[in-house]
Amino acid sequence: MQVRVLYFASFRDAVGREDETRQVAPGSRVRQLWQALAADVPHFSRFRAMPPAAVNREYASAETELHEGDEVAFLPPVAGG
Amino acid sequence: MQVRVLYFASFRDAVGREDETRQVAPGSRVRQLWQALAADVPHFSRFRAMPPAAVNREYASAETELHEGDEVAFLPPVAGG
Amino acid sequence: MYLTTNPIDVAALLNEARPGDGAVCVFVGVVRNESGGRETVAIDYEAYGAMAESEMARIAGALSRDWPGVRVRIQHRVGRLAVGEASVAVLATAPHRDAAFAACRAAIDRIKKTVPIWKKEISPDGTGEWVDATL
Amino acid sequence: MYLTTNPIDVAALLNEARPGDGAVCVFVGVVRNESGGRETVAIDYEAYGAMAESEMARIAGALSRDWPGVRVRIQHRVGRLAVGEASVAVLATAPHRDAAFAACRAAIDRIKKTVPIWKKEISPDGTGEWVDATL
Repeated sequence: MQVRVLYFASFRDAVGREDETRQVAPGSRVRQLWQALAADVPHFSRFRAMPPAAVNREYASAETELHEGDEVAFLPPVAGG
Repeated sequence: MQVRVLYFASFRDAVGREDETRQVAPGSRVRQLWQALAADVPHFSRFRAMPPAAVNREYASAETELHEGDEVAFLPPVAGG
Repeated sequence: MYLTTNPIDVAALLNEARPGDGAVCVFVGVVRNESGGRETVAIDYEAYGAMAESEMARIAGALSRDWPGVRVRIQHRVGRLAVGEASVAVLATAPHRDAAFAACRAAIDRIKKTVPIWKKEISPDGTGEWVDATL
Repeated sequence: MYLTTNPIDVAALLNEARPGDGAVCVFVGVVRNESGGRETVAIDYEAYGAMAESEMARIAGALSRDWPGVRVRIQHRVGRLAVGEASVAVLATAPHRDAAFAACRAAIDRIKKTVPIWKKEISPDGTGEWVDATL
């Protein structure tokens, strides 16, 4: 199945794109998507822990199960205000 | 010697004037002026304690000595803000 | 000048931030439509003008000394104010928000405690009562 | 709408007080001319728009529930901001000042912690660096 992955700020600069559609196995969890990205992107491979993640615009845990068409984002440390 | 006494808010309403010039004995202190006023003004005579006082626009204690021409005010409980 | 008979222009106060200021905290006191369960249509604010000016200057100065980089501006209105009008505005600017919040809060607390200003609450029937006039 | 690309109009926010509100606390975050000793001429703010909107709505709603009578309004700007421009404004109205200060402070603290907004500090030479980009 497919999910849409968004990249912001320093993550977008590291990946070189704003978003992409990725194929994940049915029943995949957020953690597995991160591991797949970390295998592809040198910048992400250096992270010791998974950054905060959002699924469909809400914070989600590493164990959140993904579904077809989900919008997933891994978030650099926020710095609003 | 003479001092000028100012009345504000509920004190002005009680006394019926905004200010007056009062004769006090040389060396008088704030407390003595208050006692003289309390003897004259029924509203003041009911006070158990002297209200906060100001001499020349600064808070002053009951023991502050008065001088010719001083501007003295006894202050109702402030309620600014 | 800290006292004013004109409406307080909070927007004008907000233009006071300097290039090193990252945080601005503003407190505005507004005339409410009730007080202790009694309906209020207006409040008359009266000040011991010269002393109120010097007390507010003292408060603003002390806070700027207590918190490095903090500046405090105060405006207090006098006269008759309708419900919804601003009676007081305190603006504290600082490099960071901790100091801005702390100085703003301290300023309004001190103003309420020491500045010689009094208020008379006006009821719908036109009568007025001094707040805290009974000792 | 909590996000805006236009300058934040704090004065317009101030008109939101209701007749029962006696206290308004406003926090404004302003772009500073330095950060950690490095000179800054501007900041680029970027948001995960849809999620930032819902997070700010959640923060404002939670505070209104936590403090009876409190209403919280938030505006956060995105895009390139020059030194001295407001990046965020939080307005909390309440019957009394304790709740107004507490809700305003809690709002800005939560905004900084959870709303997906990032900033890139622009140096005088035009280069930029994401804040806290290194994990």
